[in-house]
Amino acid sequence: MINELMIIIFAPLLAGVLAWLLDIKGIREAIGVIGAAIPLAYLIQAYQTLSTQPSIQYSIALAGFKFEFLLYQINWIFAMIAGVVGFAAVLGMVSTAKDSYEWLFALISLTGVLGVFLADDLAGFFIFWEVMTFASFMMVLKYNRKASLKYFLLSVFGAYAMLIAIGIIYAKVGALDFATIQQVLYQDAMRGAFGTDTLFSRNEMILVFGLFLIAFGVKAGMFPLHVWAPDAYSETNQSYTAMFSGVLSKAGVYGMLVIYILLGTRLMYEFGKFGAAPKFGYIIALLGGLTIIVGGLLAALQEDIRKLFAYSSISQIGYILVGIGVGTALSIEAAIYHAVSHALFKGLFFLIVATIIYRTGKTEFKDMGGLAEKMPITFAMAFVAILSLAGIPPLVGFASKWLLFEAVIHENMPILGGMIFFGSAIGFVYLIRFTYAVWFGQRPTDLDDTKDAPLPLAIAMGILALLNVVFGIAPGLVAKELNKIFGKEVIGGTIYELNLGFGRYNGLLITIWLVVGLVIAAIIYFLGAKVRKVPVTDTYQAGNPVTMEYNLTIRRNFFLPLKETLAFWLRISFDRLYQDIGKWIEDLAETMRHYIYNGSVQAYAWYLAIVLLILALWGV
Amino acid sequence: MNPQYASLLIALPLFSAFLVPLIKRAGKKVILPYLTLVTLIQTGIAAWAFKEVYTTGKPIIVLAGGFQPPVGINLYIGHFAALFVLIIAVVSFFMTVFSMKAIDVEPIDKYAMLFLLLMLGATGMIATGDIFNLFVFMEITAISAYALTGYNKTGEASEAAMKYIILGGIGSSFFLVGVALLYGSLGTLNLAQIAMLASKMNPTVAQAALALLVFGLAVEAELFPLNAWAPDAYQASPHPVTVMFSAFVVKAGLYAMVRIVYLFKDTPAFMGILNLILILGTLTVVIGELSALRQTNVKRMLAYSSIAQIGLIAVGFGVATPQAVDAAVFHMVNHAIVKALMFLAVGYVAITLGCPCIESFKGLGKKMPLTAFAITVGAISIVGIPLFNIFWSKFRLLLAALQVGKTGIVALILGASLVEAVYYFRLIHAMWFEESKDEKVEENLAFSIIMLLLVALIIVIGVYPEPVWNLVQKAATDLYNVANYIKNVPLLGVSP
Amino acid sequence: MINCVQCIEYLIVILMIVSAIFAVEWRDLLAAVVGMAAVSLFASIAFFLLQAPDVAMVEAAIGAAMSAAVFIFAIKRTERYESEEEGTGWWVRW
Amino acid sequence: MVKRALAIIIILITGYWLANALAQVPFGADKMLVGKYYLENVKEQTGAVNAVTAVVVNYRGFDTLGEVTVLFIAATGVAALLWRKKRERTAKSEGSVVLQTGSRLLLPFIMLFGAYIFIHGHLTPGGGFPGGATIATAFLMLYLAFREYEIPHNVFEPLEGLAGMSYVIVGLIGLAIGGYFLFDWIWQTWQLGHANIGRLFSAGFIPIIYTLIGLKVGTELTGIVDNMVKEPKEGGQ
Amino acid sequence: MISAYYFGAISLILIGLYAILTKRNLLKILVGLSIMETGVNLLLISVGYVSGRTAPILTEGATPQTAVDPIPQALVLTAIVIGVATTALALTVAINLYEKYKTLDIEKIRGLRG
Repeated sequence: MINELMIIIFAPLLAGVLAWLLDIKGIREAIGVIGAAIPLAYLIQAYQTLSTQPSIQYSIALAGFKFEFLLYQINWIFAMIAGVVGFAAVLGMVSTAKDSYEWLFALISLTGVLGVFLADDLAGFFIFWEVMTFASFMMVLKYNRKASLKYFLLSVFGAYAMLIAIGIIYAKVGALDFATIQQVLYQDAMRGAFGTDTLFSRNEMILVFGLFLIAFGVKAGMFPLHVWAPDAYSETNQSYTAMFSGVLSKAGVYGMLVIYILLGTRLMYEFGKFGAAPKFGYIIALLGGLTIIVGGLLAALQEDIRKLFAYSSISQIGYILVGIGVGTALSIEAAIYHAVSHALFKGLFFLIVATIIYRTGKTEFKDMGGLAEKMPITFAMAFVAILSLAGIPPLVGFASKWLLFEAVIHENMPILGGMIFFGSAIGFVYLIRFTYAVWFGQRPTDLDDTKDAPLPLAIAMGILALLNVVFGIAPGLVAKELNKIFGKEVIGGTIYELNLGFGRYNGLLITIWLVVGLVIAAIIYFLGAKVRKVPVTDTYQAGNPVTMEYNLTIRRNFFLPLKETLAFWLRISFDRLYQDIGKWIEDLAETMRHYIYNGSVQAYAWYLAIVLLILALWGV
Repeated sequence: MNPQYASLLIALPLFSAFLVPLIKRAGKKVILPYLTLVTLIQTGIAAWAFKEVYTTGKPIIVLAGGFQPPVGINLYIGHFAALFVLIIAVVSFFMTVFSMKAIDVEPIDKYAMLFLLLMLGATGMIATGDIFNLFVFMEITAISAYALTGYNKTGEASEAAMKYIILGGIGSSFFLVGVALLYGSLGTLNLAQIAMLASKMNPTVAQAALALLVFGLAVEAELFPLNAWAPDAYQASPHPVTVMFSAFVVKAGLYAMVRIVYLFKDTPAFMGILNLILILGTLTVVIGELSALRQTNVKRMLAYSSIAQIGLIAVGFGVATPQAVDAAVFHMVNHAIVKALMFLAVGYVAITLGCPCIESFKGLGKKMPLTAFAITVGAISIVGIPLFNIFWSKFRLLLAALQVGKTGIVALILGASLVEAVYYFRLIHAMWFEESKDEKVEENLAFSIIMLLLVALIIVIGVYPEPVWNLVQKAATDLYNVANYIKNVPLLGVSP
Repeated sequence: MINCVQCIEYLIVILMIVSAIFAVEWRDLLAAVVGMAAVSLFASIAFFLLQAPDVAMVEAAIGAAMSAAVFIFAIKRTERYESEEEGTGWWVRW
Repeated sequence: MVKRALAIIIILITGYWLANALAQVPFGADKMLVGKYYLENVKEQTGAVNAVTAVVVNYRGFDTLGEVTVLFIAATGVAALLWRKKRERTAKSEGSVVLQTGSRLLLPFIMLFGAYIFIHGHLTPGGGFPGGATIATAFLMLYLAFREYEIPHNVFEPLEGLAGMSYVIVGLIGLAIGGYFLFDWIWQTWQLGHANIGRLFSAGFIPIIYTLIGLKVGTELTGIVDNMVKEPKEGGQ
Repeated sequence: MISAYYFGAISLILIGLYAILTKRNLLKILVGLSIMETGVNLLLISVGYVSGRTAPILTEGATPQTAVDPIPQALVLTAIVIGVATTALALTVAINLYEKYKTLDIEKIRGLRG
C-alpha cells in the first residue's frame, strides 16, 4: 500500500499537521524540516529507479475516483525543483516562521505542489491544485486580507476554469487519467486529419484551451492575470515566498506543459501552425512575452524590495512561457531549464529578502543601504543571485536564458526574441537598484548593528547558491536530464558544454576565463592601482537644487522619469479592473438582496404566485 | 427482531411528546434531560434500523395496522431513509444538549414537545411511503417549525414565523391540490403504486399534479424564489432549532420533492420538471451566495449559505443521472454535518457574547479558540477545499453536471462559490487576525466535545471518504432506482 | 336540463363564491370572518350534497365554528378594521 | 390597482390551468381503485359500518395519528407563543343572563352530545373530531358567559397528554400483539364483537380510539380558546 | 366544461390567493388562507364523488357498489383539522406581532430584510 510516491506527496502534510498539533518550539521546526527533507531524499533516490525503469506508478481508489500518480522524467525534474527549493524555503522558515500556523500551511502547500507534479489524472491534479492554492492562500491571509483574497479569488477562478475544462473533457472522453485522455485526443486529431467527424468540435477545443490557459496562466502569473502576484508574494513570510515564487508558480508552467501533453496534437490539428510554433502555443508565447515586459517594467518602478522581486518573478515566468509556447523540443527544454534556474535564483533572492527583513525589519529601499559590510555572507549570496538573474555567465541564469534565446531566434521569431531581449535589459535596470541601494552606499544609522544571516537561512541560501554556481559551470548536468524527456540529444555537448549545432556555450571555459580575468584584475589592483578612499557621505550635486518631491536617489524614486514616460500605460491597470468588477458585483449583490428579500411577506407571496404562473404557462 | 419495530421511530417521539405534560409535574429541571434521554433512545432505534437495513440490504417496510399497501400506509425505511433517520436522530440528540444552555425562554416544556415533534415530522417525511401521509408529516414538521420559529416571542421571531406560515400555507394548499389531481386520476395514494401507474396517466393531469406537488414541496425545500421565508426563520428561531432546520428539516422537504419527481420518470412532464428544478436550484445557489456576501449578522449569512448549498443539492437532483444523485446525497450528508457544526458554533458564540453579529466574531480566535477553530474548519469545508468533506461531494456533483453538458450552470455555480469563499474567508480573517479587547471565555465542555466530534467527522470524511461514500451510493440508488422501489413495496393486488 | 338538485348545487356554489368575495373585500374584519364562516358553512352543505356527511360535520364544527371563534378572539386582541390606506404596491416603494 | 390587476391576471391564468387539468378528472365518475377495496372489505376487516371511520382510524391510522399530533402541536404552539408570566381574562362585561343560564343548563347536554358523536363514530357520521369540537364548544360558551371562568388547567393538560399517550399505547399494544403498529388487536386478534356489526360494541378499537381522539381534540381546542382569551397583565410581560 | 363544484373549489382557492396577494392586513391574509384551504377540501371531496351514489356508510340498503369513495373524505377530515391548527397558530403569531409592532399591516412589519 505504501509507495514512495505516496510518501513523497504526503510526508510534508503529515509533518505539517504534526508540527501544528504539537506546537512546541524547537520540535515543530525539526519536524517541519524533516517533512521537507523526506520528499527530497526520496526524489533523489527515485533518480536511480528512473534510470532503470521509465516510471514509478502508484494508484489509489477513493470516493469513486481512481487517483493515478506517475513519476517520470518531466515531472521528476519539476518535483526536484519543488524538493530542493521547498527544502531550502523550509530551512529558511526555521528562522522566520513565527508560529505553528505557518508551518502547517507551508508544508501543506508543499504537499499540494508535489501532488500536482506527480498526479497522472485530472482529478488528482485538480485536488492537489486546490490544496496548494488554499494552503498558500492561508499563508497570505495571515498577513494581509486584501492581498490574500485577491490571490485566492483569481487562483480559484483559474481552478474553476480548469474544473470546467476537465468536466468537458470528462464528458467526452469518459476518463480522467492522462494516458487515456492523451490517447483519445490523439486519435481524435487523427480522425480529424482523415476528415471524419471529431469528438470535440472546434468551439469546444477553443473553450477547453482557453479555460486551461486561464487556469495555468493565473498560477504562473501570466499577463493579464498576474495582478495577485506582487501583493501575495510580498505579503507573506518571505522565506515561504521562496517556495511560493520558486515552486508554486512552476505549477502553472507545468500545467502549460500538461496542455501540450494532453491536448497538443489535437490543438495543433485544429488551429495549425504559426511559423514553427503551433498557433495555440504562440498565444502562450506572446502572452509570456508581454508578461516579461510588463513584469520587468513594473519591477523597475517599485520602492519595496519584496514588490520588486515579485514583479521580477512575474517577468521571469514570462521567459518560461515564451519557451513553452514556441513549442519546439529545444524551446521546451530551454523553458524547463529556465524553470529550474528561475526556481534556484528566485528562491535564493527571496531568502535573501527574508534575511534582510528578518535582520532589519525594513522593506523599502529608502530605509536601506550599505548592508554589504554588515552582512557579508548574505551579500555573497546576493551577488550570486544577481549575476544569475541578470544572466551573466558562468551562472545558471545565463545558460538557460541563452538556450531560450537561441531557441527563439532559431525559429525566426523576432517579436518574441525582442521581448526576451528587452526583458533582459530591464532586468539589469531593476537589479542595479537592488545591488546598489541595499548593499552599497550610505547606511542609515539605525542599521549599524545589523547582524548577518542566521544559520538556517544561511544554509538554505548556501544550498541554492551552490546549485546556481554548479549548474552554471556544468550546464550539461541539467541538459542531460532534459534530453531524457524527448529521448534524444536535443541539446548536445558535454557536461560543461552546451552544443546546439548553431551555437555553443561552455560553462567551464567561461569560468576559467573569468577566474583568470579576476586574478589578473587582482594582480593589477594589488600591484599599484591608485584607489582613493572616499567617505560615503562625500556626494556631489550638480545643476538644479534638489527638492524632496523630485529627489531621485538610487533609494528613492530612482526611475521616476521612466514612470512619467510610461504614465499613460500605467493608467491601464488590470488590478483596478478586477477590483472594479469585484466591487461592482458586491454592490449588485447588495442591491439585489435588498430588492429580493425586501421583508414584505406579500412580495414573497408574489414570488410564489409568479412561480405558479410559470408552471401554469408551461402547462397550458 | 421484528422489523416492524422500526415503527418505534414514529411512536417513541410521539409518546414522549405526549408524556411531557406529566413530566412537567416533576419540575422544570427534568424536562431537558428527559428530552436528551428520548433523543438518545431514538438514536438507538435509528441505529438499529440503520444496521438492519445496511446488513440485510433490504428496506424495512413498516405496515401500519397490518394492512398491506396500498390499502394501509407503509413506512419505507430504505437505505436513504435509514441513513437520514439516523442523521436526524443524532443531530437532534446534539441539539438537546445544546438546548440546555441555549434555551432560556419559557415555557420550556412546550419547547420540548415542539422539538420532539419537529424531529418526528422530519423522520416521518423521510420514511413514509404514502403521499398524503407525506403531507401530514410535512404539516407536522411545518407547524412545529412555525411554532419554534416564533418561540422567542420577540418581534423578529413573530415576524419570521408569520412569513413562514403564510408561505408554507400557500405551498401546502397547492400541494394538496396536486394530491387531489393525482388521486383523481389514479385512485391511489401509495407512492410505489403511483410510480407503477404514472406512465398511464393523462399527461395534462400528470403535468399539473407534478408541478403542484413540486411547487408545494419546493417551499419547504427552500428553492428560490420560494425560499424568502428561510433566512428570516433561520435568523430568528432559537439556535438549536436553526441547526435542525438546516441539518434536516429542509432536507426532508428536498428529499420528498425528489422522491416524488423521480416517481414520474416515465411521464412526459418529467424532463420539464427536472429542468425547472435545475434552473431553480442554480438560481438558489447564485442568489443565496450573493445575498450572503455582505451580511453583518453571521447567523443570517450562514442561513443564506445554507440555502445556497441546498440549491446545489437540488441541482444535483435536477441533473438526475446516477452519478449526480450519488453526489447530491453525499452533499446532503456532508452539508448536514457541516451546517450542524456551523450553526451550533455560531449559536454558541451568540449566547456567550450576546449577538451573532460580526462584531462578536472579531478576535474570536483569542476569546473562544475552540469554537473559532470549529467555525474555521466548517467554513473551509463549505468553500470546498480538498481534504475536507464537502469538497468530495461538490466536486463529484459538478463533474456529474458537466458530464451531461450543463456547463453554463456549473459555471454559474462556480462563480457563486467564489463569492462564498470571499465571505467565509472574511469571517475567518475577522476571527483570527483582528484584534478585540474582550477576555478569554471558558468554553463549555459538552459543546466542545460535540464540536470536536463534528470537526473530526468533517476531516475524516475529507481524508478518507470511502466508507461514507459507499453508504451514500446505496442510499442514492435507493432514491434513484424507482423500479427497485416499486419492487420492494409489497403491493396488494388491488390494481387491475 | 336543469333539475332541482342542480339548482341547489349552483346556488350553493354561487353563494359560496359570493361570501368568499365578501369575506375578502369587507374592511370590517369581524364581518370578513363571518363571511369566511359562511363560506365554510356553504362548503359544509356542499359536502353533504356530495355524500360526505362526516366531513360536513367536521367542517361545520371545526372549520366554521372553531376557526371563526379563534379568529374573533384574535380580532378582539388586535384591531377590528382594516386600515383604509391603499399602498402603491411593493414594486414601486421598497 | 396595478397590483390587483396583475393578481387577477395571474389568478385567471392559474385557474385556467387548474381547470384544464381538472377537466381530465371527470366529475362524478367512478375513479376508485383502493377505495373499492375499502368498501368491499371494510365490514369484515374492521367491523365498522361507516367506511370513512374505518379508513380514518384503521386503514390510514398513521394519518390520523399525525392529524392528532398536528392539533396537539397547534395547541402547544399557541400556548408557547402566548405564554406570559402573568395573564388574566379581560372581558368587559359578563354575558347576558340568558347566555349564562343557558350555557349552564346546556353544558352537560352538549358534552353528552359530543360524547355520543365520538362513541358512535363507526356507525354514524361524525367521530372524534366533531365530537371533540362539540365539547370544546361547550367550554367556549362558558368562556363567553362568565368573565372569570377558567378551565381547570391541571386536569386538562395531563388529560390531553394522557389521551395522546393512550392512542400511542393502543398502537404499541397492536405492535406487541399483532406485530404491527396500530394493529387492530381487539378486532383481528381477540375477535371481539364480530357478531354485532352495526351496533355499538363492535368495530374493534375504533370506539376506543375515537374516544381518545374526542377527548384530545376537545381539550386541545379548549386549550387554544383559553390561551386566546387570556391577555397579558399590565407589566406582566 | 367542468362541474359546478370544481368551479367553486377552484374559485375559492383563487379568491384566497387573491386575498393573500393584494390585502395588506395580516388577518385578511389569514382569512384568505383559510378560504383557500376550504377550497382545497371541496376539491378533494368533489374528486371523490361518484354520481348517484350514497355516503359510504354501509348500513342496510347501502352496498359497496352504491357508495362514494371514502378515501377523499378521510383525507379531508385530516386536512380540515390541519387547516384549523395552522390558522390557530397563525392567529397567535398575529397577536404577538400586534403586541410588538402595534399594527397588522404587513408592509410595516418588515424588521427582517435584506
